[in-house]
Amino acid sequence: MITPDLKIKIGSLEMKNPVTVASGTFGYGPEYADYVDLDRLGAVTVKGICAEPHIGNQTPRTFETASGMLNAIGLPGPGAQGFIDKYLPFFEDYEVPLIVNIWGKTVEDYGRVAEILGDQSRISALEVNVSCPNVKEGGALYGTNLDLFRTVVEEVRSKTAKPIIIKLAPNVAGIKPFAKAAESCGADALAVMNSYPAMAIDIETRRPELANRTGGLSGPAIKPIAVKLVWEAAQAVNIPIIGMGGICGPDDAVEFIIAGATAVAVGTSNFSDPSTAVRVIDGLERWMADHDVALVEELRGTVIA
Amino acid sequence: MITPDLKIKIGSLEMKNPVTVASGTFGYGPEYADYVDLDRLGAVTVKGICAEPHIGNQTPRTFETASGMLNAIGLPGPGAQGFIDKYLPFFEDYEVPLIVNIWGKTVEDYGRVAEILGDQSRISALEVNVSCPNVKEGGALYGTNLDLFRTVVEEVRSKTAKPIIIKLAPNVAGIKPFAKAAESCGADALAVMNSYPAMAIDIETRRPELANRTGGLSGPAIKPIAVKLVWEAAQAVNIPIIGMGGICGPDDAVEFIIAGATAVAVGTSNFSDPSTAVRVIDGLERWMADHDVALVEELRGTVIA
Amino acid sequence: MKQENTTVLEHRLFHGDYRQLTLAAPAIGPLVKPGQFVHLKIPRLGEAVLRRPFSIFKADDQGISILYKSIGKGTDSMRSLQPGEKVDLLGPLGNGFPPLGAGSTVPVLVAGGYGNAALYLQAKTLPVQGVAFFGGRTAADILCIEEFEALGWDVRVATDDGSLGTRGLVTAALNPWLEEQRSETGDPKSSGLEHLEVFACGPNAMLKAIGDIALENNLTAWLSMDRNMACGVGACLTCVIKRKTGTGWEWARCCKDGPVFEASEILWDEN
Amino acid sequence: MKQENTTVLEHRLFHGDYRQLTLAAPAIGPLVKPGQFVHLKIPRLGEAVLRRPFSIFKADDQGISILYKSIGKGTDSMRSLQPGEKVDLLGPLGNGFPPLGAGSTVPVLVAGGYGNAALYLQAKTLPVQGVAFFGGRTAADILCIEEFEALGWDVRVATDDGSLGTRGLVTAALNPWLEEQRSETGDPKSSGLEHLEVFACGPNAMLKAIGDIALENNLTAWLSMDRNMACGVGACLTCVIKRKTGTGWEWARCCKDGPVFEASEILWDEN
Ligand SMILES: Cc1cc2nc3c(=O)[nH]c(=O)nc-3n(C[C@H](O)[C@H](O)[C@H](O)COP(=O)(O)OP(=O)(O)OC[C@H]3O[C@@H](n4cnc5c(N)ncnc54)[C@H](O)[C@@H]3O)c2cc1C
Ligand SMILES: Cc1cc2nc3c(=O)[nH]c(=O)nc-3n(C[C@H](O)[C@H](O)[C@H](O)COP(=O)(O)OP(=O)(O)OC[C@H]3O[C@@H](n4cnc5c(N)ncnc54)[C@H](O)[C@@H]3O)c2cc1C
Ligand SMILES: Cc1cc2nc3c(=O)[nH]c(=O)nc-3n(C[C@H](O)[C@H](O)[C@H](O)COP(=O)(O)O)c2cc1C
Ligand SMILES: Cc1cc2nc3c(=O)[nH]c(=O)nc-3n(C[C@H](O)[C@H](O)[C@H](O)COP(=O)(O)O)c2cc1C
Ligand code: FES
Ligand code: FES
Repeated sequence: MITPDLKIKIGSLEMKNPVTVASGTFGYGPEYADYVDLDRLGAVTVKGICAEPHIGNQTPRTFETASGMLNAIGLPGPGAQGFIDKYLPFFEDYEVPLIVNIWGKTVEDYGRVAEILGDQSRISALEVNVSCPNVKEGGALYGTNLDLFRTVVEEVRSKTAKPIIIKLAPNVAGIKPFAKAAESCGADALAVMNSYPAMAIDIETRRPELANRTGGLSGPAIKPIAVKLVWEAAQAVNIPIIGMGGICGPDDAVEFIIAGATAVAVGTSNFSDPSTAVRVIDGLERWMADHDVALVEELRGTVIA
Repeated sequence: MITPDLKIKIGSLEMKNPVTVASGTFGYGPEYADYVDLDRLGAVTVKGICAEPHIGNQTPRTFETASGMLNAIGLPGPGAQGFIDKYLPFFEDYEVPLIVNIWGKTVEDYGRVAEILGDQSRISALEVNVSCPNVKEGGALYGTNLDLFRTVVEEVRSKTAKPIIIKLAPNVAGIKPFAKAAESCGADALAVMNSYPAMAIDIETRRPELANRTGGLSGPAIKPIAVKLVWEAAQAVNIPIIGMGGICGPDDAVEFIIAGATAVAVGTSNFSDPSTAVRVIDGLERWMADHDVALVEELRGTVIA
Repeated sequence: MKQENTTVLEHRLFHGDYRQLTLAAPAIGPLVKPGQFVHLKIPRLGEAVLRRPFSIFKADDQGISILYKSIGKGTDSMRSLQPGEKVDLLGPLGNGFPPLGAGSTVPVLVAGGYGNAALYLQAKTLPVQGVAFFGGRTAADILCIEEFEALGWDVRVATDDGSLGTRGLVTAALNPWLEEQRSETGDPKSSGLEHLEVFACGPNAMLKAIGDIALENNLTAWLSMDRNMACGVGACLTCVIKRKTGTGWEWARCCKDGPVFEASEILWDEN
Repeated sequence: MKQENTTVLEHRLFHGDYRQLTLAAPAIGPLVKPGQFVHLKIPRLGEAVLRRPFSIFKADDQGISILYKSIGKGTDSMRSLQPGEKVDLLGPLGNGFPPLGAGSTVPVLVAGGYGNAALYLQAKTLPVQGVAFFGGRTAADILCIEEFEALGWDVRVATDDGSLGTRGLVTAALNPWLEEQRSETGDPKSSGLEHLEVFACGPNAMLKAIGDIALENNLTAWLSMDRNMACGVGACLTCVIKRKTGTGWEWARCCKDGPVFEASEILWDEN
């Protein structure tokens, strides 16, 4: 029986395995360190950061739904410099590659945060959230309008030499044009998918369950949507794709990779089981061994469709 | 305590309660007649019919997912005349209003089926499926391209005086333009939402779980997406909306109505519990009584958001 | 066909990996015909939107029982069912097996896996007892031998590993027996086996093999087909197979038009 | 803080609608400090993606126990837990209650609902026993009176329906007692109650009322806040409340920075 090699590359970023965590579900790094050996992960992806500190949404911010949850956290955060001061030192004790998810209210914002964080050697890559479904000042807009989308990708690209991962919005008629645009504007990789715009209402109070009214649906409920979007995006581009959406175990990761993903991210499942990402890594290695798959590359996009 | 009046109107179609069944989950009428007193329903909505008989997709056609299911039935059917001959007589023994869901491969198809079925006095309304996510020859296209969408709605409108309900595609960046377009092209009502384009892959065979490769996601998993789309569409138009997506009980129906729906449809839940629609009707009446709501109208769109 | 909220009377290990679940179902029980099935809503499996179909093993005025093997999340969670718990059923569903045909004198049952359960009521109902061929991977997979023998059936077993009966597929036991049965009719168009009538339920590959044998020997063979189901009542068009027509083929629903079809009707798919 | 796959040792009706669930948790048990909680993964609730937080009632080297009331789908399905079943926990979480402050001589506990459970370990740990005020709708809602009295606490009860103790909210019992306690200090800036230190857990409205009383009388009051949680470990920013800062306010996470906050820190929201 072979011992599979799980190494993969996202642009110049080398990951010893294809498993990271989804931005916003794993805090800024320290929060899960008691439960997960961060150095086991292919990379840690932290909560979305913008140029300036941001207060985010009022509460309630999350709500549980059938096999999923809604979130409208609203991207609170310490801002680029705050992140560097408060959280970057923590990672000095670890070797795991660090991916920082960034967002902005304006194209300039995107550029500024990319520039500031791009200068940090401890940061391995930037994941650009153009698909945040719940920040009125931005997000959705950039992710669903092809022209705005291009300007943001170009702006970020022009401001950093680090690998940039463009995280696509799922709520579009077709994902391929956005995938292609990101690639042609110099993106190193794609992340598919962000949570899906949704809503729940408390029938007694007649108020939305979220202070922000709408939020993003995530978890196993959306997995079949995510798998399809990864499969379509993979047909459109040659850059790697980080697949996410409802991944709870090794089989889910294998499904995303077969659909065309080079790497995967565990999000909502961290909440029910912090050991999910490590289970996925161990399980993926076992699965590859059992199936005589030596390299993730050999599995990627092998769906017979 | 008041006894609520559940009557509602969809154009000229009067329903004694706001609950119907979702096309494709209730066959052509007879299939559930042993389990459900059809005359209890506000209306029966039957499987999609096109002008000519259609063979549909190969098998497997459905697959269960977390709190949902995928379907790619592919709209097999007897065609307009076949439906009239085979199934219309069955409804002579019932008083329940009959809504026939129609679709086409071409704009002319839509017109033809609308014309043929529009002449049938037993049929109360036509629901136009422009959002079928899994028929390669059409569907999705019409539902996600605003120009094609308009031509189809205009074509159907021009061919029948019966109420037409336009069933919108969920996989668009914004639902409001489509809702407005349908209204301005003479639609009497909207149906929101169809199942969401999705995919699942068998990791052992590496084949999609559906012969059609992709299919539509339905069930409780998508309810929060549907509630949001109904809420948005209701803000954009003045015509009634039939809300659907994961409705399993009275509370779900109340949630959709509070979000802006005038009526609701029970789909996937018929499979796990054929009595769902009747439970929804009885439960809705009880809920309205308990909450001193005399008319569905008083509840509609009362979300405080 | 009824929807009934039944109560678990007994739940026990039956044989090998199979469990027997006995349900108090006074509404459904009395209606059952051989070869029909129930569509069972799995309790405590909140994330599952679909029921699961199970052939009716035994039935009386009080209720029914099924034999099942746990192969996935639904059947796994069924294992924890306790007496007294509620289980929602739709049933009896499908049109089951027909009575023995006019020209037929010797009924032949061929079964694998839960097929043995699916054929039990037919074995009990048929006017004459013939020969029952049971196939499986190993001895533990062969269900209900005693039950069928008690009904007066001549039970012949084949197992892949030879741990019981003939080594090999069920056809390894069936074929030689068929040769013994072949009578010289003089009629060149006759196979000499027309006095036999086959009733079969089991894995798809087995049914296909039986179907081929039936066609070669122009035997009447009734095959109970297993297809994934959603509604179970004919509404969703999930469970369709291709049924031959004069001109070509049409879709037939296993849940409603089947699950039992005559071998010559079936157009076998590649997949 | 650990993730531990614990085993149900005992599960019984405790008092009123409350059940006690005792879990073998040798890893978590020894780490528990008063006022901390565990984040519990509900077994057999496949459609739930989130855990549920529960205050730790009792803890020792072998494990922990919690008291819970079934108010929704998660706590409903917990009711079927059997001894021997596995329950996955994260814990102990949060920073719990601090020890009695230097200047304080009389600890005062104020609790409602599961708050009584949340305060038990604190009551047990405090160097001096003071007065415990318990509030609830009716007698059946008042938990652990015996337990607290056994620890030497003077328990005062208030129920909305007067079925036990003073009729009214817990403040109806607390306020008159506070007046008795007020000592003449001569210092105009003093409320004469600074020797008291309050530890409270219960419904939001109760905590708000206690917080207001504390501010008026510049008492130190530690309030354990209940907010919906997702991660339970500080990662998702779901459970935030507004904490006063020199300039204004900042978000503080109940799960990680709390659940216990000092009354003067909290900026109460309208909603
Ligand atoms: C007419 C008929 C009669 C049957 N009788 C029996 C019986 O008596 N005893 C027995 O053990 N099994 C029987 N089966 C098979 C049984 O329905 C499946 O084993 C069961 O559905 C598996 O469910 P699961 O959740 O454990 O497996 P999973 O693989 O978790 O099921 C996932 C999905 O696939 C569907 N599915 C999976 N396998 C099948 C299958 N073979 N047929 C239909 N749907 C399937 C399930 O309904 C569900 O939607 C019968 C099937 C049919 C069609
Ligand atoms: C720090 C803390 C300690 C707690 N200690 C106890 C205790 O000792 N005993 C006890 O009975 N209850 C306690 N609770 C409340 C308990 O967590 C809720 O009763 C429980 O989450 C309800 O879950 P459910 O699925 O039954 O209700 P549902 O309403 O079905 O839950 C649906 C969703 O809302 C969330 N939710 C609902 N109510 C609450 C709530 N009050 N707090 C947090 N999340 C909520 C659930 O996590 C879930 O995501 C505590 C809450 C917190 C925050
Ligand atoms: C609580 C929460 C917070 C999130 N915050 C962010 C974020 O800050 N930036 C971002 O790009 N995506 C964010 N997401 C989306 C996730 O990164 C991920 O794309 C989505 O949840 C789908 O994956 P999952 O189903 O595994 O959770 C968040 C998701 C959740 C549940
Ligand atoms: C098996 C199946 C078949 C369907 N067939 C049709 C159809 O023929 N025409 C149509 O407009 N929608 C069809 N739909 C979509 C449903 O009508 C409904 O819009 C969708 O399933 C969401 O509702 P639900 O979550 O309650 O099922 C079908 C759905 C399912 C599950
Ligand atoms: S399972 Fe729905 S038609 Fe057979
Ligand atoms: S629950 Fe996630 S931060 Fe508190």
